[in-house]
Amino acid sequence: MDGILELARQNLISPIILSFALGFAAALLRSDLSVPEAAAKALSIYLLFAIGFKGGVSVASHGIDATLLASLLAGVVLSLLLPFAGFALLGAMTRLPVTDRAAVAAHYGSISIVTFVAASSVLSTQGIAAEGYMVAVAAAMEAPAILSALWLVARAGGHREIDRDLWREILLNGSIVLLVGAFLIGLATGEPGFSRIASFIDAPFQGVLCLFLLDMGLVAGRGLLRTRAVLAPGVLGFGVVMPMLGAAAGLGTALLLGLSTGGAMLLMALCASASYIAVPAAMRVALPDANPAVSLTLALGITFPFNLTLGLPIYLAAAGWATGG
Amino acid sequence: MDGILELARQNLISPIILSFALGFAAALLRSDLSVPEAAAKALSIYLLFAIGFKGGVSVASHGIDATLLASLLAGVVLSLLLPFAGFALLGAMTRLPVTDRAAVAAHYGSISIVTFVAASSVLSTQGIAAEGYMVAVAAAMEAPAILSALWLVARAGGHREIDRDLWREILLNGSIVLLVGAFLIGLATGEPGFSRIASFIDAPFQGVLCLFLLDMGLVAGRGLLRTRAVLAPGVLGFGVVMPMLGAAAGLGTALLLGLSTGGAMLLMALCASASYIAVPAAMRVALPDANPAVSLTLALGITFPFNLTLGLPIYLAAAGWATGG
Amino acid sequence: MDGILELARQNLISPIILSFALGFAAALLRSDLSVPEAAAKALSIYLLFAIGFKGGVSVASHGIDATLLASLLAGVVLSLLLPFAGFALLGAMTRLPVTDRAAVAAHYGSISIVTFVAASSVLSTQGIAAEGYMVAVAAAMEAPAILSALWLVARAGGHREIDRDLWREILLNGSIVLLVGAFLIGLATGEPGFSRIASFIDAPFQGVLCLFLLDMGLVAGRGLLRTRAVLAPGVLGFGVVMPMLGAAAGLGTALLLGLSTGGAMLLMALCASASYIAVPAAMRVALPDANPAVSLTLALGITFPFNLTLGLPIYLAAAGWATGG
Amino acid sequence: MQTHEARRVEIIIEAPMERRLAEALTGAGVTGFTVLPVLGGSGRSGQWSREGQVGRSGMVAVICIVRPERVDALLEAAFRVVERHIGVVSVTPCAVLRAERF
Amino acid sequence: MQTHEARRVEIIIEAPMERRLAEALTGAGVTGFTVLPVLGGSGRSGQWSREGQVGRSGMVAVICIVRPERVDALLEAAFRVVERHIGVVSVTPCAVLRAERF
Amino acid sequence: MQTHEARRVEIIIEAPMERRLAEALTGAGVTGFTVLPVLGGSGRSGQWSREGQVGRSGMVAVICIVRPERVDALLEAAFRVVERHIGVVSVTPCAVLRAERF
Ligand SMILES: Nc1ncnc2c1ncn2[C@@H]1O[C@H](COP(=O)(O)O)[C@@H](O)[C@H]1O
Ligand SMILES: Nc1ncnc2c1ncn2[C@@H]1O[C@H](COP(=O)(O)O)[C@@H](O)[C@H]1O
Ligand SMILES: Nc1ncnc2c1ncn2[C@@H]1O[C@H](COP(=O)(O)O)[C@@H](O)[C@H]1O
Ligand code: NA
Ligand code: NA
Ligand code: NA
Repeated sequence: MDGILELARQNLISPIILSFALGFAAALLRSDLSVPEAAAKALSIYLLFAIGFKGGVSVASHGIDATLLASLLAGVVLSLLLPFAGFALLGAMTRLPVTDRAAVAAHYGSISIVTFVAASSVLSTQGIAAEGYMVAVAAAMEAPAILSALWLVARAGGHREIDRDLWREILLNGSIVLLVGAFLIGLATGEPGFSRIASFIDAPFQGVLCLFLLDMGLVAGRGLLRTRAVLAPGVLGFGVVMPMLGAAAGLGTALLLGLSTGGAMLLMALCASASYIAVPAAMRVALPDANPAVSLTLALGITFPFNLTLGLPIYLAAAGWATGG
Repeated sequence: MDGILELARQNLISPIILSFALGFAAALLRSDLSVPEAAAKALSIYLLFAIGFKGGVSVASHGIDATLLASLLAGVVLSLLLPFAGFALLGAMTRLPVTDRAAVAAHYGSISIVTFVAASSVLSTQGIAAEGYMVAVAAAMEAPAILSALWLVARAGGHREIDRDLWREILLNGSIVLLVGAFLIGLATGEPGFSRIASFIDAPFQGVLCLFLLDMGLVAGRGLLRTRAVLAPGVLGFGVVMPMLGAAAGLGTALLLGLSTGGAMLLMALCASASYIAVPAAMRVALPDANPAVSLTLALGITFPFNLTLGLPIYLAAAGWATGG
Repeated sequence: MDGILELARQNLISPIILSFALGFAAALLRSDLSVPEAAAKALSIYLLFAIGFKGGVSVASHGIDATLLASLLAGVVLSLLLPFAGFALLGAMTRLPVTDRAAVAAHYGSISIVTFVAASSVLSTQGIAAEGYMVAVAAAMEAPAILSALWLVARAGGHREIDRDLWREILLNGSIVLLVGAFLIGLATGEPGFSRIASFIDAPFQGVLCLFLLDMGLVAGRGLLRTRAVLAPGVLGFGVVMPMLGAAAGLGTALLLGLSTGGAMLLMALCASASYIAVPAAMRVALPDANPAVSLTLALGITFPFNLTLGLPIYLAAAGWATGG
Repeated sequence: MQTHEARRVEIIIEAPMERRLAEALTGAGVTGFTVLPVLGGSGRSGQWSREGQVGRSGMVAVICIVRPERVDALLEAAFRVVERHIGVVSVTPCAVLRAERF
Repeated sequence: MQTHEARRVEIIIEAPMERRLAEALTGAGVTGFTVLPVLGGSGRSGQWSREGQVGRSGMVAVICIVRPERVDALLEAAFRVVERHIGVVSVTPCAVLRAERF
Repeated sequence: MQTHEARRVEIIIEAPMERRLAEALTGAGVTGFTVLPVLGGSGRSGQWSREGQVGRSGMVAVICIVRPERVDALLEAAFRVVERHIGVVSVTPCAVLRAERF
């Protein structure tokens, strides 16, 4: 317990978390501080490229682990199943209409790559290694949850057909393609490739992450301000309960797969986190009746800060305890 | 005197100054070279974050100096009083209407953070240390001048009430919040935090500054071209006299406060410089009848290049001489 | 031959080329991955500034070579003459109307600075030095081709006068001004200036290039998809034959000038490459009847990837063989 | 100058639907349209802004200038796309130069 | 298609005044509006461009589609905000789909 | 509110021609105009988008509000610039506040 608290304290005073807090506070104070859309997108391209590339390089140097394929498959299954849990939980905790519940559930089945990055950086601060292919697992978990959400809506009578365009938009979403592509580039070029661009994708990484989290803090804070009205206590509660539930599912799966402590923590972070890039756009196309403000504010305004501050230390402690790391 | 000239020469052939000159020349030649708005804003966010953070880290490691609070207070007072000097000087040197004089005076009471950054980089090239909290002084000096300008207009019969929204816009302006916030983050995380992101906020700093100054040169040059007509000789003269006057006030205050040579030079640079981010937007809201082109062109097209090229070496020499450094 | 193949293989698995391939593939798969316009422009400003600056520093430290002026002149002449070759070749290989042939020819007489950068990076990977002033030659080759194209159209009866504005737009195009300006800054500040900003313009250079090439892959791939219809086999063939022809002209000139192996390879790359920044805008103004899609897709969709993958290794091998390097 | 009667149709639609709208317009025989970026807005689903956003979020404004006789086909095509989505469609009479282009 | 008469009000206003305009519109019962970015322009106070600018400078274009009977309230609210500021307000008659939204 | 009759002229033109258009408009006595960015579009010369572009490519939309009696001079000036170029010119009747500004 002390370990968790000390870890949480260390975690909380990192420049990364404080940058998020700064953005969040600036938004709540209604400061006009803002990051231009193009800059925010450029930062996210940098982060996806860097994290994918480094994952690929790590797999290239440690060799393809026997559990790689099993982990990918497990990721897909988790992403498919977690929305059912989320949908049921929302039914119990809130009065949201079916479509909103399905849309929110899709966000939580999918993953937040920044939460993954933050988890990786907690690990590297603690000097704990993790399977490099977890990046590929992250990519594999982005899309399947969308299908579950559509199925849930269809079952409830709101039949939606997924046309070819939508399939493509879901599977070839920019963030998936960039993450997987960078992973493959890292895999192909390995250490020699990494050393050529390390002073771009590695050295400044933590600093770029600070600016990105500053922006996410701003967006999350503004989102909360704007949608206070629609967020009933049950909805807010879901934003904290669901990540814990997801993390538990992730931990169980990690034990089954035999992942390392670091890998288990990353899988927990993936399951606990909610998408705010790929899924929102897909939901606008596929479930236009769902209120986008609910999902986005929950994912970005409640669950993301929860994971960033309290969640990650808890997941690491749990992973360490369970894997005996 | 030779010292100043040698310093000025060294200063003039630095990549930073030459980048500004390149932008300025490109604009005057009517080249279509331009930096996208989003990129310019991203560069300024980087600079504010980096300079604030480094100031905070410096205070964290050197301890809170006894003169910190006195310096903050002195900064606020200088920012409040300089507009009166500027307003009077404009009355003597130009035929600008009262509202324009007040608006220009507000710009000169406030500060230019890039001038501050350029001054810091002259100091670090010369190996001269300065109080880390001068960043906080810079932040404290951004807003008060606006109040003096509104008071000057009100006294002249053009009553303006400052509504709550305007107060917030002035005090929680994005650049103030970012600078102060980054300062606090640096203060909280100290050297360990700095070492985690130094390769982002420290190593590339001078280079990023080059690109930002390239952009400022472009904007300043284009501004001058567009507003040649409104700039009478008296107005232009003000753009050079006022910074010298401000620098003198800054030097006097620095001696009273007992600042180091570096600190004195930074305070002079702050007093000598004119705002072009926070104040212009506030003036558009509060004094819509003032011609924005006059203030912006003076601040960016005359005073900024003057400070950058001749002003800074003079201020450093004077600070060295007066503090006996 | 084995040398070329090994070089080509090494070249192909570099992060740079693979990033281009990733963007290209994402576009062909119709992924929505995209780089914001402002970010792409910012990347290109960075690359132009860095490459120009480094060229200037290199000339500052190696001294101004006797062949500098001769090379600049040779570059201008090549840029003036290559469009005639291109125009004739297009007449033989395609059925494009005269205006389109002239516009395409202008693109190929001019140069692609990213191809130049990629060539430089192949050289530095192989540890081969090159004349630093080749950057200035690149700048000198950007514009003259435009004049030849206008002359070709005028001769065919479509008289176009070049007004003063157009002259300025051609000669003071942003990319030329930035490249030449940064070169002069590098020349003026030399090694001391370089060391101050090396961690910005040198260390992360290869990584930034990856992201820029990712974007170029996206733009090239989307361009190809959109203009498949207008690209007859003869037009596509031109996109491969013309660079070989240009490279041959470049090699001959390099031998006359007595350039090093590295310099010869860079001159070949310049002659072989086609503009996609400066020339397209000039052509829209001067030859509005020309279809912009043809030139841009040829330059970016065919010739650029050809040069990047096969061309550069071939040019290096040929340069090595011919200069005995 | 010689001008010709036409209609200016402005469709403010969610960015993720842009490609589908473009296809529908092309399908309805619209010869051209222009897409403008949107910074933010407000409506029954609340206020929003594009600042700092990362995903393909927000809205775009699509402008089509068409001959009067094509408006109905255009509106029907556009309506099928916006029908279940948030968005605004407006039609303004206008006059154009170079009618042969529409 | 069934369309309904409406008005398209376009307000080009300084960016620092955007929030005040939004509040005034909401206060006047306007149910929705859309904000478009502006790159630059020219007027009696000279030419300007957003290129390379760092502060909250420049202008934005705010578009409101409203029922005809709401135009007057809207214009009065807008006028109170732009009155002493630079800016342009224009009203165009238009037709809209889905009138229930306005 | 007191409004005055005017015309809203919208010119969608290639970005490299923007400066020439601005000069022509000023030459024709137009007192003001506003330039909006364009993200992409589609026309007889195919589809295009500004995403990822590096050069001064794409189009911009120039909006001028003018008094009715100035429209002809404006159109003639604009036409001389767009004549041989791709681009769209449309004119809509509108009403403006503060007529003294136009
Ligand atoms: N009356 C209107 N005029 C202009 N834009 C509107 C209007 N109503 C809605 N919009 C735009 O459409 C978006 C969604 O509207 P709504 O579906 O009402 O939430 C808003 O955020 C605005 O950008
Ligand atoms: N007649 C007009 N048509 C369109 N936009 C205008 C017009 N007049 C002014 N503007 C816009 O409003 C800004 C300020 O105008 P002004 O107050 O005349 O300087 C200009 O820079 C333009 O962006
Ligand atoms: N009917 C139209 N309505 C709106 N914009 C158009 C129209 N036709 C063309 N455009 C715009 O003008 C550009 C060039 O058109 P075009 O010359 O037909 O290729 C297109 O890409 C669109 O941005
Ligand atoms: Na999840
Ligand atoms: Na000052
Ligand atoms: Na060439």
